[in-house]
Amino acid sequence: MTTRLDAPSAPPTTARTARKLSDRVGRVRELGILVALALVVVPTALVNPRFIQPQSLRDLLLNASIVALLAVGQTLVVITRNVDLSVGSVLGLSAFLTAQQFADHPGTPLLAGIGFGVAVGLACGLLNGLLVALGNVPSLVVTLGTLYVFRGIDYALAQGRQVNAADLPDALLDLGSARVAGVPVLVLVTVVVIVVAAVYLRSYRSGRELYAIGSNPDAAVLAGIPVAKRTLTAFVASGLVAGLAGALWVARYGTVDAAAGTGLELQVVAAVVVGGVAIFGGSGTVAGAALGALLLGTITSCLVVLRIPAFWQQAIAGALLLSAITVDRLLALRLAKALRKSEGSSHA
Amino acid sequence: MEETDLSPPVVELADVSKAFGAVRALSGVSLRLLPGEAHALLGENGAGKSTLIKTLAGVHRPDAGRVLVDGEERRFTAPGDALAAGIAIIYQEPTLFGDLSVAENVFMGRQPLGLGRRIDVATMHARTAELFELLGVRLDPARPTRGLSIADQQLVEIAKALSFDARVIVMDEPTAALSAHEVQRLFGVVRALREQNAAVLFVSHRLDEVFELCQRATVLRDGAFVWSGELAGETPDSLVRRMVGRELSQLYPKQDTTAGEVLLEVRRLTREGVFTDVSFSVRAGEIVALSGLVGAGRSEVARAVFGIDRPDAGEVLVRGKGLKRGSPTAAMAAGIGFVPEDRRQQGLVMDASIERNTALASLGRLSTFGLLRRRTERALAQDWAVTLRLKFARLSDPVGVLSGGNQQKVVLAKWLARRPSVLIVDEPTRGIDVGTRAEVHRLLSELAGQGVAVLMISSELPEVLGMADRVLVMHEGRLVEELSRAEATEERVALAAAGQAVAR
Amino acid sequence: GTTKDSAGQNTGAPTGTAAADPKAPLKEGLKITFLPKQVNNPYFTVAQKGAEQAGTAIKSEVKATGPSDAAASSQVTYINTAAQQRQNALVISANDANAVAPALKTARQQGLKVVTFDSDAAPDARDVFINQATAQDIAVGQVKMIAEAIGGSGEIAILSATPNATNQNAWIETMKTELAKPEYANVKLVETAYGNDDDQTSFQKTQGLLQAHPNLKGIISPTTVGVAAAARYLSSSEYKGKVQLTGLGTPNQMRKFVQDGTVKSFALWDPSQLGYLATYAAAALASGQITGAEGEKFKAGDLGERTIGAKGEVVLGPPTVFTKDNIDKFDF
Amino acid sequence: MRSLLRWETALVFLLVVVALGGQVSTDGAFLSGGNLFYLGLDIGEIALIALPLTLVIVAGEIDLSVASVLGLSSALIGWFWNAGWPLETILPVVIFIGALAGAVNGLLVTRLGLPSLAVTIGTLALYRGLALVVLGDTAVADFPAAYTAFGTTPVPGTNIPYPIALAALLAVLFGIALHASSFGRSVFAIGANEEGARFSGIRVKRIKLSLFVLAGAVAAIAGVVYTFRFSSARADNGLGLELAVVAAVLLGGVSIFGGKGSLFGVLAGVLLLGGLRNLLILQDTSTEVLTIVTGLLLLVSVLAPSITRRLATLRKATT
Ligand SMILES: Nc1ncnc2c1ncn2[C@@H]1O[C@H](COP(=O)(O)OP(=O)(O)OP(=O)(O)O)[C@@H](O)[C@H]1O
Ligand SMILES: Nc1ncnc2c1ncn2[C@@H]1O[C@H](COP(=O)(O)OP(=O)(O)OP(=O)(O)O)[C@@H](O)[C@H]1O
Ligand SMILES: [Mg+2]
Ligand SMILES: [Mg+2]
Repeated sequence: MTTRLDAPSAPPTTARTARKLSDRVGRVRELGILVALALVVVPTALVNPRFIQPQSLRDLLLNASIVALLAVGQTLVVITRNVDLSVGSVLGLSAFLTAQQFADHPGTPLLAGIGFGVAVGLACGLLNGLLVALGNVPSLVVTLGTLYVFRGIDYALAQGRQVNAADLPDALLDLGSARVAGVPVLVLVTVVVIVVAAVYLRSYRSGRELYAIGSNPDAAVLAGIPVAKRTLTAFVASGLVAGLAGALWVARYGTVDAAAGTGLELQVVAAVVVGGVAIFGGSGTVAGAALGALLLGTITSCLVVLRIPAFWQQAIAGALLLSAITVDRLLALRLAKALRKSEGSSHA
Repeated sequence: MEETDLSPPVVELADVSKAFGAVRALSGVSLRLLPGEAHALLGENGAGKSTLIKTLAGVHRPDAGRVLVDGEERRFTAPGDALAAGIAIIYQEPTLFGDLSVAENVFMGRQPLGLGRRIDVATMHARTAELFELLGVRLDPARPTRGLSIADQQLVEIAKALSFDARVIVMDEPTAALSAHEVQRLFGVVRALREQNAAVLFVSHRLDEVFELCQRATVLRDGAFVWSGELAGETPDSLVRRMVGRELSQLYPKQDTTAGEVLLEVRRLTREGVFTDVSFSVRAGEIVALSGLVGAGRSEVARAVFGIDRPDAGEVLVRGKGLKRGSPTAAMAAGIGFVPEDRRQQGLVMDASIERNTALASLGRLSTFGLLRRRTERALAQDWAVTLRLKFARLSDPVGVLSGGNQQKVVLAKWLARRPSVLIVDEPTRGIDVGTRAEVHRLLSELAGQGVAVLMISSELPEVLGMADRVLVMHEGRLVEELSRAEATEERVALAAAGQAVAR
Repeated sequence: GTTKDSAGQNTGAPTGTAAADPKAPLKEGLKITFLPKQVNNPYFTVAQKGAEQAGTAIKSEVKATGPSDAAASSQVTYINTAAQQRQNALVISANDANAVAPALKTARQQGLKVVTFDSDAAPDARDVFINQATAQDIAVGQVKMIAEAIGGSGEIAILSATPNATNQNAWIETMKTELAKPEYANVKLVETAYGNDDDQTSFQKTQGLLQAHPNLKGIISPTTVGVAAAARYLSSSEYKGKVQLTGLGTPNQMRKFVQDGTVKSFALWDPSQLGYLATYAAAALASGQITGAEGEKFKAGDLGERTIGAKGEVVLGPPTVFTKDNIDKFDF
Repeated sequence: MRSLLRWETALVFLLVVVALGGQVSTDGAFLSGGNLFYLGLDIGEIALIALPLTLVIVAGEIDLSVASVLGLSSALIGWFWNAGWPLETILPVVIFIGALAGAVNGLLVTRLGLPSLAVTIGTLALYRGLALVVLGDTAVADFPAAYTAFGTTPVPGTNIPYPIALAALLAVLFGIALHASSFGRSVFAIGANEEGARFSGIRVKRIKLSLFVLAGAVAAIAGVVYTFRFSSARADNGLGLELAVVAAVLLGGVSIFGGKGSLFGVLAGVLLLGGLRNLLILQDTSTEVLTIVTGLLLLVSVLAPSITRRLATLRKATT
């Protein structure tokens, strides 16, 4: 009744070329950011050699490290086709509560205080995760809501109070400037977090499941992946990292009030996007996101160092951000076209 | 229908009912799957086959009735539960992760682990390659799944189901997108599985496949249980009667028409890496079939003609007038209609209602000064729903709740409502049941009779031979053969498609 | 057409034409709204304490309210609300001199007395402005402090708040005039940066200044947020002791950096006195003791009698300079 | 039953509760003419920008740069005014530039296929930066009273502020466009299934582009309103307003994934947020409560439908 055409032995030997190309597509993103970074740093250093002195490089890394931390957490969430807009508020809340803890209880051990901040972030992330995963509602709306809620709670608790460096233990403040082999401790902490997250996402089942969820949520359910649990995990991780970033914020800046980290969420999302993480989930790496954060931070610093007038800096930063995503996109398009042609050429 | 139950069923559904709102998708259906058998599940579009499968999978929870595994009642609350009970499912619609590699898709959640519970990528790739070997496909386990043709996607789904070493494998229309070669490999694998005493539940609208593969069958009609028993004493006609409850009209009701002027002409169309130098024409009243192997580039040609993709070279003419490249609007204005192959992605807006989907391609005609005339819109949808015998509850229901075949009818309605003079249909009967298929064929034939130029892409040779006035055959992106209705035989088309005809 | 030149100046309705009665008693039970630039800002929290203290002293109700962001226009809603609530007086530090003006004028027409403090609104939109110190006092003091700290010569930079803060810009202008004087011939102002009164931004802008200007010797940051952030950066970097810093800061924020030598001296008025004085002025206006005309006098509790100067301004007094020797005597 | 569960109905119900509750708890001050006038003024710009943004979000995109376009338009008004241009010329030019800014967003999204979230985060910084370049730290305030009166006086013979009258007029136009026209139908189709829309011959790119242009133009109009209302042209006008507008649109029941929503719901959402804010300030509630309430409302807006759905299925399951 339905005889159909029979294919003789399958012809394609295209697999290998296609694979090489797709590997290149994957790798080019991080490479692209590194190139962009070089394009920004080298001319600046030529104009002003001070820019690549140790102090200055340390400052660059330090400035980027907090946004990079948040970007790592955000990546875990974005990969699952969600977004966490509340990170700025979580950081603020954690930073204030940590600072208050240290100020009001001068005997607090260093790690206990930081742990407290992490716990605050974890609690916020848990709330976000529960709402998104159990309520089964869009995370953008939920975390926009908790962005306001957490910030409001922050203000309500702070009541206009500011915790100053003088109120904080020296051990904590030293952490903000301490170095190991010339590398600031905060940067080391960030690198450790990046590595842990990267290995988890690459090589662990539950890490791969995060990609699967973001790639095709319906299929993830059918494949028996515990979607709610994994989504919850991603949000908890993001909250936890934001809590840690809050505690480190205290160490770094030494002055904390309820407004700390306001508006940071857009910077973090920008870093993630520039870092090549697909905003609709399913692909991207934490290393890329962290590099994205570094690139954005470096651009800001360069503009200052190059003595670009203050009023021009924001416009230029915006334009550079746009060119970064545009170039990235054009590269991806070109590679996709190359991929199509190389596959097609085997037909002919 | 007393059966001699020598071995107890591995899986049994007893008096299962399931309703979606007012739609009773299943009412009191029973099914017994014995170890070592291939069991066909048959029924028209919307009969409830996929729903039954999803109930078995734990996707839907039955409103009434029981699911038994090895004689014990089980309550599956999530797909994972069914998997854990040894039931692997190939769903009707592909469920792949486009961003992940083929191997990861196959082993998601069960990746082989190495040191420190880290995923052992090498082993995973090797085992995927073994599975593909078994199925006779050449796919790179490391390539991303995105960009695979529908056939390849289906093969990955099959590999995934096999990798479970499940005792029960359920396949919801696994062959709909496959070519005969792959179907044969699949059947070989199924036979091997049966020898290992696994049970296979098989859904297909192609009865020859059913007879080739299966020993027993269960027939559903309108959600109700109709019949279950051995296939040995059945004929295709008797099965069809059970499925549709009436005698069928002729399957390929081709009317003889006289071809008129050339309506569609394609000249030296090329899209690099996809198809090269494609030229043909279609006359008024003619049905021209575009045949070839899966992946030969037929759909791509159709997309380029309709303006979805921009060709790199060549031109498309309608009634002798050149079309603007890459503009579906221009193609539509010139009178082209296009029923795409992927109805979920390309044909329909799943969340929108039946009437809105039907009207979607005719918005301009349905509005005055840009404002829509709701009543005309509703009347249009109503008319076509009746004409195509659509099975639906309310016109305001989202098309997403319709069965696959009924969804396909809505796509057809959407384009027929425009009364196109050139109609391109890409796999118009994929996933459509026998009864409806005959209707679609009659419809195409009527359209041709009214002077419409029809370009039909189909992977089903009988459909091609039964319907077409002329057959064009593509091989690896090139047009390699053109056959008149008289010349077109199964053999000649198949040879050309395989690239063994003399290139023109 | 309606061009800039053809348009008449937008002069709001002049109010307060009634004559002042210096002997009128201070009314009790007045309802006064205290509207800072931004609630939960430590500086204004201190000012608010002073206002509340004054409120208790004169047996009136002082109610603090306001936006949580310092955007130019967020205060307008609160001004309208105060008018709606039939408050007697409004004590406000304007985020934007012009943006609040229309609302203030409408409110005044409804009988509300308006006192600005810290940052003025358009003069025709308020009755009295309580100036913390004259721009002259502040600018001269700041320039003098930095010049002493860097030993009389070298490059300096300014780290300001937002680009459009009225008072900041007035001070910066005056500082430039002051720097033009011959005694500061060797002091060169190389850049003005804006930290937006945001701790992190100010912190990073400080870094930027130091990288952009290798020969930078000193920084003036005439804003409490900025000077604290700059001090924090300097104290943790290799520039500590090499680059001098002064500005306007609160003793509590700056104590650590004065003690560790990052900052030699800085200045500020007492914000609580500012709130205190403004509240007394508001009460005096609401009681009819004054109308805001030059030369009128009113009693301001512990701060004694004050006289309204030109353009309806009352000056709190020259700022206090804090050094290692006296900083421990202050707590705000 | 079906319509009872609709979010729009719930919003209207909430609005009535807030209005009556506010009226009682403020001794009639809340619904007094004066207060309603101020309430109208306060939500004017948000109501304006929410209109095109609703269409953008229904089409499955987002525009976070609207507040920056507002700021840019304000800065440009000040700049041109300082340069001596007549306002009759300035206003159309500024609105045109706003449309152009929207077109840049739209082109980046449609031509290059970039995600709009990323693009408009970029232009959010770019346009605000350009505003700073144009006007720097200065504020321009000497606009003629005839113009600034639009922001402080009601339409003669009524108690309606001009911005609200304008928003109402535009709301009718946008409502018809979205809900009764073939254009609106296409917008919904694009949001629900972009590829499907393209295969139906809908000019996806062109429509998306036009939506971004609309958003830019209306944001520029909101900038004009803002500038005259505060009689102050500044580069930082409307800073951070984008989240408030997005919040209002989402509160109005528009799906962030596109394809679902109604303009009526959005207007109810804008009114609810504005009304609640006004009421809380009138009752001297502190800002932190305001912030928290805004957030909670957003959470309720997404959770409520999900919860009612669950309750409905539960009820069905138990009976
Ligand atoms: N999620 C759902 N919501 C509402 N109705 C549904 C849903 N899923 C299926 N239905 C309805 O249930 C009936 C059975 O559909 P089902 O998909 O099981 O048919 P089928 O036999 O698999 O058809 P086909 O051969 O076309 O795939 C149809 O009428 C369909 O409209
Ligand atoms: N969704 C898709 N994305 C990317 N590439 C695709 C997709 N579908 C098919 N292809 C590739 O395009 C080429 C031509 O496929 P096309 O679909 O045109 O073939 P076809 O002859 O129409 O077969 P089919 O019966 O599968 O539709 C093939 O190499 C195939 O792998
Ligand atoms: Mg089915
Ligand atoms: Mg095809």
